[in-house]
Amino acid sequence: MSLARVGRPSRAETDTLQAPAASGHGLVQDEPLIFELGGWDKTGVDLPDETAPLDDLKGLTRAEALRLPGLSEPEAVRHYVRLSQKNHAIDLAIYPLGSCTMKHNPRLDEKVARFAGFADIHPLQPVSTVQGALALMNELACWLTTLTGMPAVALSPKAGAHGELCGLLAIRAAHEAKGDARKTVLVPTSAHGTNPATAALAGYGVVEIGQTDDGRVDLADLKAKLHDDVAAVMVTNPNTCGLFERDVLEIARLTHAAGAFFYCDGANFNAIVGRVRPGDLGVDAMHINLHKTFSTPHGGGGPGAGPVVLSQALAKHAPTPWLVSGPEGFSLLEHADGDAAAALGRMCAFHGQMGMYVRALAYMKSHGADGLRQVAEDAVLNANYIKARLGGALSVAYPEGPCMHEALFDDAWLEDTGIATLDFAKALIDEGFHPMTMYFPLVAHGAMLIEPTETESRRELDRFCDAVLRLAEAARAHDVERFKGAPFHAPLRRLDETLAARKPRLRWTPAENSSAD
Amino acid sequence: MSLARVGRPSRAETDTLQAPAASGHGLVQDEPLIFELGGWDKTGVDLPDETAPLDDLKGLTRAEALRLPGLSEPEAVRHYVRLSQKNHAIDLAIYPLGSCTMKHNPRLDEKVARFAGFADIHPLQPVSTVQGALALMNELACWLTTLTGMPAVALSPKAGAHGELCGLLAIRAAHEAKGDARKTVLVPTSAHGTNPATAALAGYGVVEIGQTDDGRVDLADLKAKLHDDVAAVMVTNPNTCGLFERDVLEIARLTHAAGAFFYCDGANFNAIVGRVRPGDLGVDAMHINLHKTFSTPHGGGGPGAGPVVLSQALAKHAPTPWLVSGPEGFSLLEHADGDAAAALGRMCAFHGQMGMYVRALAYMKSHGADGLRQVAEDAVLNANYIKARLGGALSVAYPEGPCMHEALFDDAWLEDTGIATLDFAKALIDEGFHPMTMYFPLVAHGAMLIEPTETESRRELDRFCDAVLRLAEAARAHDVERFKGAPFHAPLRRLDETLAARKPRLRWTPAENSSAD
Amino acid sequence: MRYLPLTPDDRRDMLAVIGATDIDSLFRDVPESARLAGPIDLPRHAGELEVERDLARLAARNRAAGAGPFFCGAGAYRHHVPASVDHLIQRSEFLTSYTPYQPEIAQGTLQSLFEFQTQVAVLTGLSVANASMYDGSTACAEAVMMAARVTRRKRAILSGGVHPHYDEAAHTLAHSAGIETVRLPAAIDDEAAVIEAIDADTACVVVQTPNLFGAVTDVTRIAEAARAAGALTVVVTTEAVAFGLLKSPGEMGADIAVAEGASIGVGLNFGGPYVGLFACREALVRQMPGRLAGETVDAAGDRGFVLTLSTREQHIRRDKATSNICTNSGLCALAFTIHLSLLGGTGLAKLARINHARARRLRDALIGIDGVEVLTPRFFNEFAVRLNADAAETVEALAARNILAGVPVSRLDPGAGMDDVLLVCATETTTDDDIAAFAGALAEELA
Amino acid sequence: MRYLPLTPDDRRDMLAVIGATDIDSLFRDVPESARLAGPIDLPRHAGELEVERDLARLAARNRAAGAGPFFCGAGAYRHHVPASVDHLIQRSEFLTSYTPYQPEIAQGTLQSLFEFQTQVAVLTGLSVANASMYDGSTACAEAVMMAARVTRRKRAILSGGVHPHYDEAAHTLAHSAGIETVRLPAAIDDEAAVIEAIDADTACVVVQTPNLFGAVTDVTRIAEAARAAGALTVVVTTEAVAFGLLKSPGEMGADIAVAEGASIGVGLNFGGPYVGLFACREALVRQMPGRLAGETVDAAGDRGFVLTLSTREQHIRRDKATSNICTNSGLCALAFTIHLSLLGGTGLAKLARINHARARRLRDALIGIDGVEVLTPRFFNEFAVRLNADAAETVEALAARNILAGVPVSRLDPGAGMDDVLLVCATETTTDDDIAAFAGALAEELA
Ligand SMILES: Cc1ncc(COP(=O)(O)O)c(C=O)c1O
Ligand SMILES: Cc1ncc(COP(=O)(O)O)c(C=O)c1O
Repeated sequence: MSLARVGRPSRAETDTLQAPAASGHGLVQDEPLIFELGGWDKTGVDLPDETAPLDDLKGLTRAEALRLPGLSEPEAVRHYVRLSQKNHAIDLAIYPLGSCTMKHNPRLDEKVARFAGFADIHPLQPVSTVQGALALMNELACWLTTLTGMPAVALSPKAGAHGELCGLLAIRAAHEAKGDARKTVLVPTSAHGTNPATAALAGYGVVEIGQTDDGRVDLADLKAKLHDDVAAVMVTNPNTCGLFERDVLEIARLTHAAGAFFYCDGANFNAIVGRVRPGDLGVDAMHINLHKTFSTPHGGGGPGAGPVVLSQALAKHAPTPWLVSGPEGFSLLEHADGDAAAALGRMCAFHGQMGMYVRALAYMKSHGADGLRQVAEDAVLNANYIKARLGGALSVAYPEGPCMHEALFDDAWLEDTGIATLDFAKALIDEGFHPMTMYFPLVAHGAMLIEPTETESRRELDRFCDAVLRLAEAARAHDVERFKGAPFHAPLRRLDETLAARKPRLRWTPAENSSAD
Repeated sequence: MSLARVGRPSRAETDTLQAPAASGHGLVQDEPLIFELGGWDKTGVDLPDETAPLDDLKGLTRAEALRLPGLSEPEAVRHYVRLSQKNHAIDLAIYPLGSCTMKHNPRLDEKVARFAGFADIHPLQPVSTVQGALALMNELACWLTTLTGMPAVALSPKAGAHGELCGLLAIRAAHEAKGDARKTVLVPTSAHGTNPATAALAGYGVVEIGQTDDGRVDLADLKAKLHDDVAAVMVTNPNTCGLFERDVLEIARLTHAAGAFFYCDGANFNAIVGRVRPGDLGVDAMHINLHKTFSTPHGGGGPGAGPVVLSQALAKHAPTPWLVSGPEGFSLLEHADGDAAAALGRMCAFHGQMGMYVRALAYMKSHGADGLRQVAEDAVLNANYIKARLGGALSVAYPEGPCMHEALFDDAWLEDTGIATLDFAKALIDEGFHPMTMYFPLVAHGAMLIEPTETESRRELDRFCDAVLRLAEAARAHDVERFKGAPFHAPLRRLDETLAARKPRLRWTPAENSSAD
Repeated sequence: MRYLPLTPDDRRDMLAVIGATDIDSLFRDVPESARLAGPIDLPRHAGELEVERDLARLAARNRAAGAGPFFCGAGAYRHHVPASVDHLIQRSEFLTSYTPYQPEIAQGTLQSLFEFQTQVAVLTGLSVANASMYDGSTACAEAVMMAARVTRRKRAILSGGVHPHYDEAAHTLAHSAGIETVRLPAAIDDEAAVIEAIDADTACVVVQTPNLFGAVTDVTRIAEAARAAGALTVVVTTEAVAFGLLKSPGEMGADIAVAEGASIGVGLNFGGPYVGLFACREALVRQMPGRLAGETVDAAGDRGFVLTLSTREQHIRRDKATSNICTNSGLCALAFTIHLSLLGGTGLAKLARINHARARRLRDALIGIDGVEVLTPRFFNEFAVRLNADAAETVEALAARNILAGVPVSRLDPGAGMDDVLLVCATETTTDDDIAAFAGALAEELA
Repeated sequence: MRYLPLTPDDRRDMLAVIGATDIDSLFRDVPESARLAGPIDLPRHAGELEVERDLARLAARNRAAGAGPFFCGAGAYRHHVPASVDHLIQRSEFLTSYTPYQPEIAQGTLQSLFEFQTQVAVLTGLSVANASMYDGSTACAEAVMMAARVTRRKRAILSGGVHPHYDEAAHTLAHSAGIETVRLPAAIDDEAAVIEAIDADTACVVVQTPNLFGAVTDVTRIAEAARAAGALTVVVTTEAVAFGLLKSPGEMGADIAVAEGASIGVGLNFGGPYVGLFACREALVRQMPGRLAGETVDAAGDRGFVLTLSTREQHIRRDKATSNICTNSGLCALAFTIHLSLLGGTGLAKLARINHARARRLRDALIGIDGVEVLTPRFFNEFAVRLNADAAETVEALAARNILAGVPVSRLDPGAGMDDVLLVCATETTTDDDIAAFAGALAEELA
């Protein structure tokens, strides 16, 4: 493997007629970058020949033509269809990433989100012309507050982490309103990386809370660290070990007693939706990843949406815009004055992720209260089933008691095999499966975190468990090659991530330039 | 390979929990039949609980429950997404089937065909409520007659073969109207199978016309066979050797002189659209495969549409419905009386393939007269380019002069290699390409017929030609195994078609039964 | 032009490779008199935005079925199709693939056709089904031709309950092959007349259930009479959802069952594309028209599917083929199969009962109106009513009130003397509000 | 329920495998007081048909932009997106995949992100771009934070031409981290004031072009002044189509460029989801927020792509990360990339010129109306006009006539004292008829 190959297509590409072109085999096509397809003067969009003089813009226009390739429509379609086939997807098989809630994405939701009445409206049209959109937001808010048992919700955060930020900023605003400038947020070791990152972004110092042997917040440690500089305690519940925080009421009580607020990371709400209301647990703020629990598609990394439900104490600090209902219909308070004078500010331009609201509402209405409760039950049932089927062969991190929506294993069982969690996971690819989450949460050594979700059939769970068990047998039989070299059957072999980081190539550059480095 | 495996999944499938389930590797999933997924009591459609007594239908209802499996939506989506990935498609790579005109299918056309105003209207709504649909049909008719230079068009035929039938029935009606019951249709040897089949279906005897050494209709043979029992001469132009019938005007003259009609198979209209009007060639009837020239998607075997343009002499025999325009807008003559008294009857229920009309019209409007002319030019250019690039290595069936939209090779060049056309074609699959049409037309020995269409880029043509040339070299080097065993890299190895025909299994049956045979 | 990848440079270079001076030289085989010098007199190319706007304007001039109360049936039925169906059939690999001639890289299409064939066979209660026909009417016409081939007889008897378009399509096709089709007078129930008409020259009887008037018919006695006379029985169904509730053609003794499948997965589409279902007894399979997917194994012994028994077909047998059909209705068959795989037997049965329940509610709402007489005693989701007025005029009057009230028989069969008869239909998409609006408006119109 | 594959039998059998008596026992860690006995008081499950109808009713209560003349911009622009873009992003493999943590089976997403990063870098004229932010406003806020990290200074100066929502989002985020944001008074051109405001504590200046008032600004002099003071220059663009015509931020000396990318590939969506573009000079890359796709090789030496430099990110660096962003706007980035791959540089340049031409036509139509004064001298596709009336009221009056006339400045910045100023915009979707209808109605309203 020579470094010199980086920056050029893996097979020779030239412009001369007779040179061997990149190809493929069977149904798999090799596919160069768009910049290597030769479309420097092409376009795949027909536009009218219409220009005006540019006299108004003298000195303000580009000096040189934009060097971006274009492709005719057939070429562009083929390029992206070919690329797409190199992806795993929930529509292909189980996507057992822990803490990610990769569940089925109904196509009904895609369809309704594309109604012109939702997709083709402008955020700053007169509110009189978007009453249906505001009614939809109101209905979504009603579902979210009812399901969580909380009095208010801020819809606008654009993802889970943005929701965390919104929650912490509301907490900050509440403290500040009382003239109480606290500086610390407590976060358990097992927390998702966004929790400490958000706390830091919101200007707080982060102090970690320890964990008990059974995978929960260590109450003693919490008590020890809770003092009057603590603005908030951030706990994920169910937590990232897939366990319900049994002492959640006590955590809330202690937190409130210390004058702090209880932030709950609701990324794992799927495990309890319809069965437990966070409002009954003493939560002050909780974000909900609509792209997890309420199934808006992950899209290879977003967009998502992260509405935050808020307790009475925090509600008045919700960011603008506020949706208010009056005799003439719905309207928006878009500025932090009047009724919204205590608002923490604005999380983003406009009103948040409308496209996600439509999908999430369609999903909720489809399930209804009964279906959502079943969601939680089936999600938990599926996770416990996986834990039961794999428990004998792998080592369960916290074997005692049931798990919630995900099952956590560590790498104790791999000891002496010479095989690491990473190798095991990559070998799963060769069996036709996407690996589980690895090395997270940090509290379990060589963690493997498996979240099946409720939309996996028993047949698929068995297929998956069978594959894991087959591999576990091979691992015990010291069939090391099968693991170290894996994957062998994916579109690419194992990728060199170290090289990528050591010598970052973050954009395509013309070959002339690349030969220079 | 034991016959006993037929009828059962290729890997064991059982219902017990621990048995190894079917799996896959990398991104490829094995996928059983829907009947093997265990959904006998499931459904993926939520319907209200609402029934009425069945007293009215006593004795008329099913005795037993319908034994059809259902799947939850996640399972069904996954099943068909997995299956889809086992297909080649024009969106993946060139689809060089000769005489099939596999070109890019614009997604705009799919979008507009789904407008509720087209997709959600009933064929028997009052015509006052479907004026837009009738206007669209009228506009399509206008484009088709203008492009072909013919006075009339019957839109309703549902595919090319149905259009052929419509044309021959119009010819029959015209003869019968003159009391002239002719019994024979002349068809060249190189004709597509639908031509003789249609003639027979229309009640005619079929007589073959020979072909000259340069791949055209043998005028002498035509003259010899043209007598007063000949109802029609059916010629494909450009023909299935990819050649333009140079003597087309003479063919038309002779045909008319014999009192017969000149039917032109217009499946290959793509080669000449915008550059040549069949009406200028003396044609009396010609079907147009909207799913070829005008790009409505083939969909794995339809639906298509086969409108037939008709000369003045045949126009009055066009099948119902007739679209007529009057002061109050458009209306339909749906019965063979009044103005439509001479109509040949009705080809099908309702008004034909509306969904295809919308797509084809969107395609035509997008190209315009200038774009369509360019279509023909690029289609012909691409075919000649392939012929030029491959001509040296393969044997061109009719080397003299340019070809039109497709290039025909025979298997002379494979002599002594021990490799047949079929083997060569299957080996192409391993190179990432779909084979060309094989063994058609019958006039070329071991024919390989390649139609690239105008929507292939030069890059893709080169990729394809490079692969063919690589293989040709391997064939000359007697690398027989590579061919006889091919394909090796497809989802399945070569399939046993003989077995399928000898012992037809045309539906799934439960394992209990299948073990009986 | 956005769909054309070649650049002017490509064209120039490629001509050079070919050794041609210009593009015209490649067209030199075209007689000079027929070579057009420039573009034809039609509009020039247009961008997506313009084309989409243009077609949107046309679409807006149609009253979509979903835009108000809607009661049309008569061979085309409005049902809800799950969004996932339309999504899946638009996948490139299904939408933009050809007839699966290369089975090694077409298992997606082939396996789903095999599933389709099995589903159709189960629905119709017959042993084998093909991979689809254009639509129900052409399937019916082909069934008549097939019966004539099987029996070597030249006369088909069609019940007066057969959809007139089906009759005309069968007549048009059969006529030229010298096969006579005899349609009995339009009638809600003509079992006796059909049995009466069967004789030793009869190739087949064609009976529809539910028929044009919505009447559900037990074909058993007709099939027995036909069998006794050496004739085949062809059962036609235009509303495939009815298979969820009613006796199957096979159960009633049919030799061939044909149906319009558009109710499942496809949609109204102003009449097309649709999908014809075609099933028959096993013994007749070699006389069947159309493509067949069959099971086999590959070189490694793994199960796979191929197109088979193609010696029946035009591309092999040419003028001796069982039909000239080539392109059929593959993608609609796929939509049918996906929708039915979602429904399952349970779901289809439930859907059928809902349809029946709504049609009963419609009947109950109309039956009390002065000037309305319900004619069809036993129906599935559609029935005929006699009005005290011209049905076509009534339909026009209601259309002006944004109610699409059904199909007047006179539109399909002007000679039937049924100008006052209207066919009305209700499905799961029909709401109680729709029914109330219709009944109210109809009562006013007829008053 | 149609989305839940488990059957009652499955549930029973699986509980047995687990060794649990019932489902409740799996929830035993939940405090008893918080266990709900039955479903929450919300509607029960509903079929697709009902849900679709329900949402269609809500959608129908909004005036779609395409349903009549439309001139709104102010940070969200209506452009035509080719149908193939929406088709491709709906492919299962893109739509239903996760963040590409397993690169061997995520090359589709990773390669397209690498293409996206390259396109954004070229458009902005900077060396590197990340794999997307939530939207333009949050990208802008992150740019301010990044500038503070890079310069270790705590004050950002925002031009009065910056979109007020962007200012507020930046202020909200920066405030809690102790970073001050100073927005200059709303102004069409405040180059001098910006330069004036820069001092030794300035972490960055934030300048928007085209700015809120549509004014195209050459940032060069500001960037020079900032550089001289050791501050960074952040250039904001809310209308990405402008990159096709105007000088790039990099060309003008920007250190960081952020933009709203929704104009390309995404659509209006009532404000979200959108896609934030974020690019900077190479030297700053390790302070950049967000994901980065990078090139590498696999074990066989073949080129491939991975997420890289993740030591900047929350999942590795936790409270030391450059940002807390995790889920970003991947699918919108893909839509952006596909649309831009279709357009190419040539197409985007042409599109930009058409936008400019239409906006000029709009100006020419409005300029002659009594009571209208055009305020923005040099604009791209949007400009400000002063009316002889309250702009918000005028907009309401025109909305009642089915014309969406633009955005009143008072809606965004009520304190600016610009109640009579209206922002109007034209794009390639604006027709001459639209413009004539608007001009005619506006003249009547103002008369
Ligand atoms: C537990 C937890 N918290 C927070 C987040 C962040 O959510 P988002 O990615 O939507 O910003 C995630 C997402 O992976 C998570 O799993
Ligand atoms: C030359 C020719 N004629 C006729 C046909 C039949 O057309 P269709 O398949 O639309 O019935 C074809 C289709 O393959 C063809 O290639």
